[in-house]
Amino acid sequence: MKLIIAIIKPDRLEAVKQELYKEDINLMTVNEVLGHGRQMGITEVYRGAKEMGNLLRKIRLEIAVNENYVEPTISAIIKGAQTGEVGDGKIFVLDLAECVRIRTEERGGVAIG
Amino acid sequence: MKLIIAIIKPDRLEAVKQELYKEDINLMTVNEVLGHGRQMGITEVYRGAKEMGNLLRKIRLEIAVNENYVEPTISAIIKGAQTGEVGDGKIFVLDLAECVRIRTEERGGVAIG
Amino acid sequence: MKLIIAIIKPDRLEAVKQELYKEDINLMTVNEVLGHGRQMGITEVYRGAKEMGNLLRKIRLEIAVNENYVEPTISAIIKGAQTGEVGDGKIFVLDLAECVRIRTEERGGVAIG
Amino acid sequence: MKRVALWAVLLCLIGAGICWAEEAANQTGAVAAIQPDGQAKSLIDTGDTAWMLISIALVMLMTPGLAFFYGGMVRRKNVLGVLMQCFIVLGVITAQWILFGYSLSFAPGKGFWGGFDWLGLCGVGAAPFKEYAATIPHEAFMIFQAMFAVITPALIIGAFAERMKFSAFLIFTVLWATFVYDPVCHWIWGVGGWLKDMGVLDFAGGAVVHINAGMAALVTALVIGKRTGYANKPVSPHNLPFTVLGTALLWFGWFGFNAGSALGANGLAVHTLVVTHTSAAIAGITWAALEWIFNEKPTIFGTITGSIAGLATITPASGFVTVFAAAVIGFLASVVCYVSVAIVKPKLGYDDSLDAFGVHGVGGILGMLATGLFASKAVNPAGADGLFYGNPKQFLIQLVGVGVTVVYSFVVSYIIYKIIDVFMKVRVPERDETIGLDLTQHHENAYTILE
Amino acid sequence: MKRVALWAVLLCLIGAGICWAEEAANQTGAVAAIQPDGQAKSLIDTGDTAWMLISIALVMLMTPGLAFFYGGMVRRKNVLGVLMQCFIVLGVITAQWILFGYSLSFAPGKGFWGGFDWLGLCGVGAAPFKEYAATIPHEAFMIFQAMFAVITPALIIGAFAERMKFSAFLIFTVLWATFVYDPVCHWIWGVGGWLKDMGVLDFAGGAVVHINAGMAALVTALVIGKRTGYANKPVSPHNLPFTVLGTALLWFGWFGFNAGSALGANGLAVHTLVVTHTSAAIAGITWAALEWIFNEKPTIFGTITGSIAGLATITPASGFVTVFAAAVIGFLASVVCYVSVAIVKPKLGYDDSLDAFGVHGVGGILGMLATGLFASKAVNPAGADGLFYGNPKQFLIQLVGVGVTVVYSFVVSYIIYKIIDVFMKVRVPERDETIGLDLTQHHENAYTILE
Amino acid sequence: MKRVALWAVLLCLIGAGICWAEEAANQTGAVAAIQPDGQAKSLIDTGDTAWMLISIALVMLMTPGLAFFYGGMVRRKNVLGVLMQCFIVLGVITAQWILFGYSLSFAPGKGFWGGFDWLGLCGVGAAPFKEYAATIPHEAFMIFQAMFAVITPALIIGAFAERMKFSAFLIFTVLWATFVYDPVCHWIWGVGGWLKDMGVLDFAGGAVVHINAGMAALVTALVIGKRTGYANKPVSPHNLPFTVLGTALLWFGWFGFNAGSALGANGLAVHTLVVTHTSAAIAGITWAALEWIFNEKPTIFGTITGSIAGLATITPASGFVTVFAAAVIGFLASVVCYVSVAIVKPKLGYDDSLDAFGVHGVGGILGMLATGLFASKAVNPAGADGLFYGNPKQFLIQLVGVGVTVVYSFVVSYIIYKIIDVFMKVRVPERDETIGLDLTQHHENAYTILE
Ligand SMILES: Nc1ncnc2c1ncn2[C@@H]1O[C@H](COP(=O)(O)OP(=O)(O)O)[C@@H](O)[C@H]1O
Ligand SMILES: Nc1ncnc2c1ncn2[C@@H]1O[C@H](COP(=O)(O)OP(=O)(O)O)[C@@H](O)[C@H]1O
Ligand SMILES: Nc1ncnc2c1ncn2[C@@H]1O[C@H](COP(=O)(O)OP(=O)(O)O)[C@@H](O)[C@H]1O
Repeated sequence: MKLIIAIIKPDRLEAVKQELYKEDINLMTVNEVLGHGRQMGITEVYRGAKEMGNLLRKIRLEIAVNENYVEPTISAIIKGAQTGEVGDGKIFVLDLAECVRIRTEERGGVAIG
Repeated sequence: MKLIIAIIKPDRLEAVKQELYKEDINLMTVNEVLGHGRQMGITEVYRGAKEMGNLLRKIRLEIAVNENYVEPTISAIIKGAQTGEVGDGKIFVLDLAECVRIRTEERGGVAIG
Repeated sequence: MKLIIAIIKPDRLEAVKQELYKEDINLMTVNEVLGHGRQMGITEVYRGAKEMGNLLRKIRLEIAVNENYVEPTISAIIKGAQTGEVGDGKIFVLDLAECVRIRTEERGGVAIG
Repeated sequence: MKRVALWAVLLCLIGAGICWAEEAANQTGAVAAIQPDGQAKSLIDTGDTAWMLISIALVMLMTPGLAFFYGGMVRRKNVLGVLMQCFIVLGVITAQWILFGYSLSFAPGKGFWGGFDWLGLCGVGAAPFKEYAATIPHEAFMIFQAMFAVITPALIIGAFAERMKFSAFLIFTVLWATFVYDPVCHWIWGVGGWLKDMGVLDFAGGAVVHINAGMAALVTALVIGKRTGYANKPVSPHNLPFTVLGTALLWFGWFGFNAGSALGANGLAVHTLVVTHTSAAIAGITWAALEWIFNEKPTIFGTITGSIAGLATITPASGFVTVFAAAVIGFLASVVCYVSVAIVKPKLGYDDSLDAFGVHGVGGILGMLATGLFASKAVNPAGADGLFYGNPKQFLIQLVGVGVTVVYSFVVSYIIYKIIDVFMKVRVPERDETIGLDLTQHHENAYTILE
Repeated sequence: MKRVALWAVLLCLIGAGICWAEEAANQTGAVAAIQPDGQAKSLIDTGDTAWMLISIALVMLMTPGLAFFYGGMVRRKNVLGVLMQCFIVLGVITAQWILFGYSLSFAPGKGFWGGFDWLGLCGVGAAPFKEYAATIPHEAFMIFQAMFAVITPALIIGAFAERMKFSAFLIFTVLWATFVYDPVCHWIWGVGGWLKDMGVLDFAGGAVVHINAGMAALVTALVIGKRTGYANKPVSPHNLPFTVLGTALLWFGWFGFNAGSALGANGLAVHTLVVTHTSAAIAGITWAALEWIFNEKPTIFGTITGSIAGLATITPASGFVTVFAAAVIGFLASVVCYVSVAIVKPKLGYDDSLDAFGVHGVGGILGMLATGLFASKAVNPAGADGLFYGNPKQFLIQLVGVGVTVVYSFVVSYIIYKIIDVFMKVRVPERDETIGLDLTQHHENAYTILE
Repeated sequence: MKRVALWAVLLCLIGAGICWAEEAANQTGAVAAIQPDGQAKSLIDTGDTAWMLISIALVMLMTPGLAFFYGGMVRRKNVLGVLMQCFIVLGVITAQWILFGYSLSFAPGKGFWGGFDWLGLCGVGAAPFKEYAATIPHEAFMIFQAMFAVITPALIIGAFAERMKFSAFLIFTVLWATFVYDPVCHWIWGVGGWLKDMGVLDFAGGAVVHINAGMAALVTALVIGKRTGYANKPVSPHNLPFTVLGTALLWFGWFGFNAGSALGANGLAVHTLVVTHTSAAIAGITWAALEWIFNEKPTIFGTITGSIAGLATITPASGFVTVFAAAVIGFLASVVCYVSVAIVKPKLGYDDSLDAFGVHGVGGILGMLATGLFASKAVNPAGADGLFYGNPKQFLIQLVGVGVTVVYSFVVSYIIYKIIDVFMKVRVPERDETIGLDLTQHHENAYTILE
């Protein structure tokens, strides 16, 4: 089992979700984060005080999947999130030691989906 | 050492915290996330435009523990969060390679608690 | 590759960022979380109803790095975040199985930076 | 429930139509009603009318003000529920008032309600109705009072916030307005009202508005039961700045509420405004001081709660007492309401979510009694002297006024609640409560999280 | 664009200066203009003036109210863009109005615009100008109308929200005010206006304000194109409580807008207020009922949309119809606007982001026609009887008024848009739209995320 | 500190009681004071009174408006601290004003303060006090001025926001009101005030309100020191829409502030309103233009800052100048305040957190001097001609007025601060500043994060 973390641009969320659905990946956890990457921030100015805002809004997805779903998930995310511009984001894959469905107390691969 | 990530329903947070305290687990990091799971969302309507809101508010807990605390933590979370209905959430367990307490610079199992 | 998660005090974020820049670590993902630790919360009172607010605002950093950057990252975070008082936070290090840059589809260590 | 709502609206229109059709037939009424010249004009004072026009607007603004006052206090998932209840009251009670509420409340008559002469506003036009206000159009008095009729049921919302079904709320509100507000309003303010004839003093609505709503709040809080999970943990306000904003709008509007009740731009209106402002100010700092003593720190939530308590409490007294008395009343308002909200409520353990009873009910009772103590003919010759000015009888009269309103509102509110509960559960199912009223009752979210 | 803005301001000052210099030269004008005694004083009624003063303030507040009404509906990344557009309109159109807008609109004259006599407010002082308002200072009428001139272009913002370049917006607004608002305003309200002379009734701006802005909204929405990603997913309002707050301020301010248009504190003003409030209330509950029937649940967003529709629709009729008619108009307003917003718009597929056309344009047309049906001399002898009072001609006159405004605003707004689009793309680049107008157009963020 | 607060309140009540007891004894005073008939009535104009009533309400609303204007600018953790300071000022200064502030400021007298005749409002009733306002109740003038006395110390909050101890703030405010506001107010506005007798013109509070508060702001900002971490990074406003909302309420209220200072619903009030609105509008677009030139993009934060600068600057001149002059003053207001806020402040490096000095202090000075240039008897015969109308002396008089206020407020504010600092540190400990004032000073959170 793997835990896939993806940081994407906010406006790509809808597209990523659609691509994931196509691969039959429906379960995920989403939140808003601020990303500091290669992408240039936009200067903010408050009463003349300039600030180089280097933290940009991003969306963070967390998706736990069984091994055979890892590559489909990665390529679905890429398909939905890629614009070719700096700031498209990253995908991180971690080993998932265990997974438990709280409702049924099932464990392992069967609990993931 | 393990890093336990739990996605639970917002209204179960209080109960989960109480169960964790009973097991002497007091340290955790919490944030709000949106979850996409088997649970049906509730339709939202804005000036007649319907939207199947499939992202539901959830709470995400992150708890780093030593091995011997893993099972007590899992069962405490289940005890507090289980309602038996769809949407109760998941627990993910990851291997934790290292842990550092910033204040003392202690490392490993001793830094976790 | 490792994924480093750090929980720090909100007002230390700026300092931590500066220390990380010095070590040439520029990429990170940040969000706000609530932390439950050894630090005492501050009582809140609403129309006479007291509540021991035990969840304190913290900042969570997520930084993916190659092995040789792990120690520099940890010590930069410590340098920026340490005040010596309870509540300074923790650093968690996880093994990172894979990393993908969405824009270029590069993988592994090269995708991380 | 669904289609009922629309049919109700349509029926109202038809009902109203009949009245106006008649009117149109003999024409004259309408002409006299609105045309601003001839005899009607000579009676109307433009200065008084200008002040009433703006007072009407100010009191209208209080209902949205209340919506934010309450809305900021609930959890994020229920804020739209509160805003919706306040706005739908603004709509529904305006309709009720125009169709029959005004007539039931204010048409001269000695019965349970006022007469039926003014159904559909027949005969309510530009000519002043002297018994109520001699220098402004009758329509101005009517619509000014409409705003009172709107905000009163809206006050009750605080008691059952976060757990009442919207459809049940709607029915409760209309029945309550008709069977509680309208009669009590008639008794105390209407020509021919028995409490009015007995001499009960209630300048701007201590009994009619605050006790009335406060008792209904107590009943509903008791009957509907506590919010799920209430016992374990107090509910923190999701957006205190909104509550502060609501307070600002309420305070602002209250100048129209109280000083507007002088029904003219005269010395009494000015004095009422001064008295109102003084009570609010003193009550605010008193509550802050109490918190400082008993809870270590003064809070903004406490300060504004105190101000609202001061405003509610001074309401019945505002046209009858001196500035000094207002300061005392403001001080007492905070002390008594503080005890009721922070000490008595937790002890008794009922869940008056946003303290609609604890602030408005308690404040209203205190204010009505204080009127019996501090009222002075030197301030308002049209009023009476109170106990402290040598007239203990007035205090007894006020006691009667309070007693009647307390008992009547309590009992009838209870009956209305129970009847509705027979036909449809008034409380939302627990699952809906957990998810929140915004999504389950209205299919909306107040705030987006992503984007 | 950059320095142009500053130069424009400077130029304006110089232009204005010339006028005042002249004025100063022969002195008298200025004296008569402001000095509150002598003959001028005797004509001024303090009560009427008090009501106008506050009405001016109320209508001013509507533009910020609109800013919140619209601002709450857009995505978080665009809220400042909307607030900025509303506030800059407040600044720019005030300047335009003082310099030449008022003269173009209201100086007596039979041409395309009014005369040029009042450029730079020359001759507009404390003495009443009887043709417009006999009992208040001319300056009061001027600044009251300034607030109308401000909010009208601000209404259009809803159509192209979230995607128009700020500089293009600014130019569009000034040109639109000058070439659409000012002439139409003159035709319908100005001494010598041909539609006025023809007998078109528009009490407080159904055609001048709502149709005018609504048609411009339709055009711009069509020409600028849909928001990126609009097709896939409706955009949820980022902060509905702000939208509710905006509604509250709009409703409050609308009392000044409509009842202030009586230009005095008289029976007509009171009646207008009653009529306005009734329409808003009925329209709010009607929209809620429609949602309940067709979408399972009533929403606060729908209820307030209904109220705004009711307010916009009653505007032209408010000084001419009975309360009963107002209830009917409010009901129709919600039914018709509901259809236009929830059924027609999605079918036709244009992206009028915040329904500026669907609510204001449609409501304005409906209201103007309803005036032709329900107007009654019994209500306002200075008006006319409508179709239902035996005068079908008035309905035809109203049709002409509507038709002229619809066509003129549509065509000229289109031309203005297209001309600007030649010199600079009116729409922001897609990248800016994706990031949001706040950051790209104004270098600001509405809310902090951390800290 | 804790119990002191409550005792203070109690003491006040007793003090006040004595006065009213006396009053009650000889009765007559009170009767004449409030009864709206007999001779008193004949003097009172209902139109003027109506306008004063609403002006009072409008100016009251400015303090909450300011709370949101400032509250939106601070960090999330300090917003309640700001709201609390504003609301507690509303409470405490109202009490101070009624007890002795009004008498110190306005009771006729030639000394440091006014006389003591009006302590506890003795003798302040419904009969007009001709020297101040001949056609409205004396109580109306008193409470109108109370609102000025409230907002002035509230303005200072902007300077030391995010770091002052609440208890120290409270003591500072009361002392400052008594030893700075009350005397300066008397000198410039009170019967017998020496600056008034010298001929200083300050229509609605350029010196009394804005310079006074602005200088105190500068002192406190200098003495309390910069916010921790200020050097590294500007602080972004946590909720700009709140700041915009505050601006809207301030602008709205300012119509009462300035036009209400005409103390009647006359041509001068209308002209003052026009002038005020013009200055705000021009100043807003000027600031936007400056930003466009020097910072690439205009911002909403800049636009509203400009408008507030325009409002503050026109305040002393508003009843004395032409509309053209108002446009020039608005333009200069933004240019000068822009330089002071965006260029001078960072250079000098003091931390006037929310630019209370940079906008109000600087604007007030500019406005007072501009009055000496642009004032014209043609506009207001009760005023004087300025330099540009051939009377250079008036400019010198204004210079004296400015100089005296600047020096006096600066010095005495410094002394008050230092004295308090001896007894208790005025600044919160660094740990509290880091956590935020909401939690440490008030034990509250503005917003919930979960739920
Ligand atoms: N090494 C990293 N650790 C944590 N987050 C990262 C890392 N690299 C990128 N990110 C996240 O991904 C986002 C996009 O990265 P960026 O470098 O701007 O784009 P790209 O991948 O196109 O070069 C960043 O804003 C940040 O949130
Ligand atoms: N595979 C997964 N990856 C990431 N998050 C998940 C996954 N499965 C479930 N979740 C999270 O858990 C929440 C509850 O899951 P759901 O399927 O609704 O409930 P249940 O576990 O009772 O079937 C989801 O809303 C989502 O946030
Ligand atoms: N075992 C843990 N699991 C998850 N989060 C933790 C853990 N220990 C600490 N944290 C996070 O770190 C923050 C600081 O920890 P705390 O114990 O207060 O400080 P210190 O590290 O100085 O003892 C906590 O608020 C919490 O968010």
